[in-house]
Amino acid sequence: MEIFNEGRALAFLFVITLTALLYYLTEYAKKNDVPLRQLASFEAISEGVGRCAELGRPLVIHCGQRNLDHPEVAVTLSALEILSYTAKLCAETGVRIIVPTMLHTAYPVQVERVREAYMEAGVPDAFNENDVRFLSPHHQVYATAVMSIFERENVGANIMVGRWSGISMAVAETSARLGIFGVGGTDQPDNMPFFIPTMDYAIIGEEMYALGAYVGKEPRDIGNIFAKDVMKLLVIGGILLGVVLALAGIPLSNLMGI
Amino acid sequence: MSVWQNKVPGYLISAIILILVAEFFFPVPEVVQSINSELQTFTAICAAFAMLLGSANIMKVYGSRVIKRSSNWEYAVLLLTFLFTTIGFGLLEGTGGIYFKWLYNNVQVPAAATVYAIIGFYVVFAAYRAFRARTLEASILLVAGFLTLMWGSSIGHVIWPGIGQVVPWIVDVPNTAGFRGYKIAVAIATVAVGSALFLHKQALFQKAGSSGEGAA
Amino acid sequence: MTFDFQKIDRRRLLYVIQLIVMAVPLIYPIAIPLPIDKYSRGYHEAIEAVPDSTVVGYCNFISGGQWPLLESGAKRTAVRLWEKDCKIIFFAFADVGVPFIDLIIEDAIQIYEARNPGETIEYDVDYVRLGYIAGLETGFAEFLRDMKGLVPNDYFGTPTTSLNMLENVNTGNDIPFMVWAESGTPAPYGIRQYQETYGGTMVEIVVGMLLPTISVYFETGQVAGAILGSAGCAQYEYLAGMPGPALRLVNALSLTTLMVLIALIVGNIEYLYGVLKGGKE
Amino acid sequence: MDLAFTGQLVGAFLMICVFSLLYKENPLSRVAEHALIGVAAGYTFVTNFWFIINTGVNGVFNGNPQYIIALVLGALLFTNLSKRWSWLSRYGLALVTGTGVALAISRVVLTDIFNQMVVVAEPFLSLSSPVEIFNSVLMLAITVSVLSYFLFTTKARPKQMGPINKFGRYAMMVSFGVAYGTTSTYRINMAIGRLDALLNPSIRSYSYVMTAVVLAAVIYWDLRLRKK
Repeated sequence: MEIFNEGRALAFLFVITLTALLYYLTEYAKKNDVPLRQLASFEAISEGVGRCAELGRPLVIHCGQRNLDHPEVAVTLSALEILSYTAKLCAETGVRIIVPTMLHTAYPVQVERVREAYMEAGVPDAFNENDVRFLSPHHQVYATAVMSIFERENVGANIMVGRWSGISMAVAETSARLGIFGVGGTDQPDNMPFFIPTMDYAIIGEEMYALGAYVGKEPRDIGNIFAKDVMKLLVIGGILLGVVLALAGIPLSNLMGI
Repeated sequence: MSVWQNKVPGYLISAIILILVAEFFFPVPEVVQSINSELQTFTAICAAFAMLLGSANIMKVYGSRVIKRSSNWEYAVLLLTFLFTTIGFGLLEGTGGIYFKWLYNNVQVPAAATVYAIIGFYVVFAAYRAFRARTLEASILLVAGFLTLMWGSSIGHVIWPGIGQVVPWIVDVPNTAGFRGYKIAVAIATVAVGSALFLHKQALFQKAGSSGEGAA
Repeated sequence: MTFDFQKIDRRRLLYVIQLIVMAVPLIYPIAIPLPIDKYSRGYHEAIEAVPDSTVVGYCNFISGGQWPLLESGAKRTAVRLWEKDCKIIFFAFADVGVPFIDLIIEDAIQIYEARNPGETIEYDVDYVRLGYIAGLETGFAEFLRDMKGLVPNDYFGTPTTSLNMLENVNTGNDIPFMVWAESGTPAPYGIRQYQETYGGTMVEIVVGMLLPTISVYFETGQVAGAILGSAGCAQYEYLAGMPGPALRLVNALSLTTLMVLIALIVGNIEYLYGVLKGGKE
Repeated sequence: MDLAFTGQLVGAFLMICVFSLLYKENPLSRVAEHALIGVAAGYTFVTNFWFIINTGVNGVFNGNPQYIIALVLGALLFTNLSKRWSWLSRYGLALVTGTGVALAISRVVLTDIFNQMVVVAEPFLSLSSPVEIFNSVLMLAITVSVLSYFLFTTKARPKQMGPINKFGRYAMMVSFGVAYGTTSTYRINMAIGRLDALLNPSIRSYSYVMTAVVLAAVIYWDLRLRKK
């Protein structure tokens, strides 16, 4: 009997390596300092909260369009970390935070995250449950509703994290048109171009996941970033090795068993 | 209490990840396969409940607007009327009912599609106002976008026939390669989040680090 | 405040111009040259190459907003296949796709009868409808393995085992040609499950945005051809010799795209002019 | 007037109301918006309700008693409406999230990592023309530099890599440009599709009248608001 399903041994090795690295590099980060490069969007969030505090306007943050039961849930989890961080900053500075959402599975989690941030900041009573709003699971309806929140509530900053599809254009453009300070992006390429001109700070691709870790600054987050960096270097190495092998006439796919 | 609140749900996640991932990599006994298939049905049912919760929340949010007579509460009444009418027909007639389908086809479909269509108008205005060659990066984006748009319009081919050769090259070579790097990075991050959840090093319900490691 | 008004007015002015640019070609037909791309040509050639009386699978995902963009190609494909005496099996893996199958069939029959006076299209002879099938990729794999087992009854409740047209059809091997009409997200699983496993010919009807996805499979030959958005529909209308509504849509698209290009140029000239003059914007 | 024609007219009216957003947000666009959210929420409720009944509840009575677990976990999600018991909803969410993450891990490694590595490397097996060499080398350079752009620790990404990262960022801008082109075309196409539905010969004259009425009303409201 085979040990692995056909063509999946190397993939298993990949997952195991990444998991092991995650574990050991977290331990490493507990004892050692791992400096991270600057990430403009990270500083931009506190800048946005600061602006809202100065102007006395509310801040809007939304966690994108991927539900927790979707295979691509990872991006939403990062978005939730950013939500916690932002909510805490808002609670500390007395900025009203509005969290519109279209994610029926993440909605309860979002309520908990914001409630917890207010508790940590020592102002549990300032938390208004109605400011975490499930607007609609339908993209288009959500876009209209968010656009009217922008116009009616005199919003000061708009933070768009998580996965975004077509409506990002409408939401981001409306926020830019109203002069709302914008930080945002998406992890998939097709709608990224609309964030680059409309947002004050664009979050490009994997930066979204990294940002989720930057806001935590816990060893586990640093370890996570470090482990991914090592994996990326391994993949780059793998590609270069593949090129050398190809020049020698050996296809990489044979070697990988796919 | 905190064990049941944090630890157990966390272990549940790890167990589910372990059993589903195992089926992908290893030849597993049939009993595991059938457990996995059941798990996916369970998830579908659970997700349906979450959708109901979402609708209930809409009722709650707009209902409280009516009760408190907050601004624009009249629209909330309208919304709730449509909501309960739809639910009424849907429960009485089933999803194939004439009136239920009428509401879906003649209210939701046209209105929702039009909200999408409005984006088509923003595109032109954004082209005029937002897409400017402020930096070298923006200029590159602009030129590539301009050529792709020109290629998509039959008039573009009349203005410059060479567009038929240039754009396919851009699409096939630099574009594909750029996306590839981008995709690999995101894919690695996806696996990492999964592994972190499995190891309880990623928070789901609470902020990272708020209850130390091991919080799910 | 005055600055604000200026901004808003310019915006509205652009909307009005855009509305006119879009609407005029929809109301009054105009002639703009239409280049034929390799995807539509491949699509047309693949359909013309289908042997007479072949059993064809037709899976529809098109719905809602994408419908006006793709309906023309979706219907004309069915007409052209019927003209070759093909037997079409309609089904859907998205529940929203089901009501639109009605529209495809009704209109295709009308076009067919207008083109071929005296001939008719009959249920269970020229086509059958299987309705909605759950399960996406796993569902499709099972569908191709044992169709009648997975779908015991057709859309109207008749047992599939009693349908004459399906008498000798039960697996992917019995369906040599597949039309895959998608709308939004690409579903390479169709290719994976049908083309890679059973080796039949596959053509796709998709929105133009999916060009990068489709081109990958087109180059490898896994997809024989594709209708890409309303432009593709217009090209197919021309290739198949069945004029229709897509031409006016694609003309409107061409003109509006031209407007976007002009907006990009004007916006940037204004910006550069401002920079040269030393102002901010 | 039959049901279908009335439907077409109602649909057209709502479309025009939504289009009036282009002028300004106004009472009519709000009517359309709230009607849409109402029906959409109702539709979601109904379809999922019947799904739970048909798959879950019927399943329990027809040989799948284990579905009772799913029903209980699902029902527990509603504890989220209470502060005290909301932690009970974590069990349902754990199921949903665990399944999602697991499916992602299995799928992504092969399709988005390994296959992508292979397509970068394998063109080097058979390089026949200068164009092919150029294209393959360019693709390799872009893929690697974009990937290195996404390195975040300074240990993995020393300062000397600056130019490579910059090249990666520029290359990504080309991709974003192409995405901008194709996505914009699609959006415009959607707008044209809606307009074509409004200009459908069977309701065209009604559309004109309704557009005039809605526009007049919207401008009237706008002027009144400005006076205030």
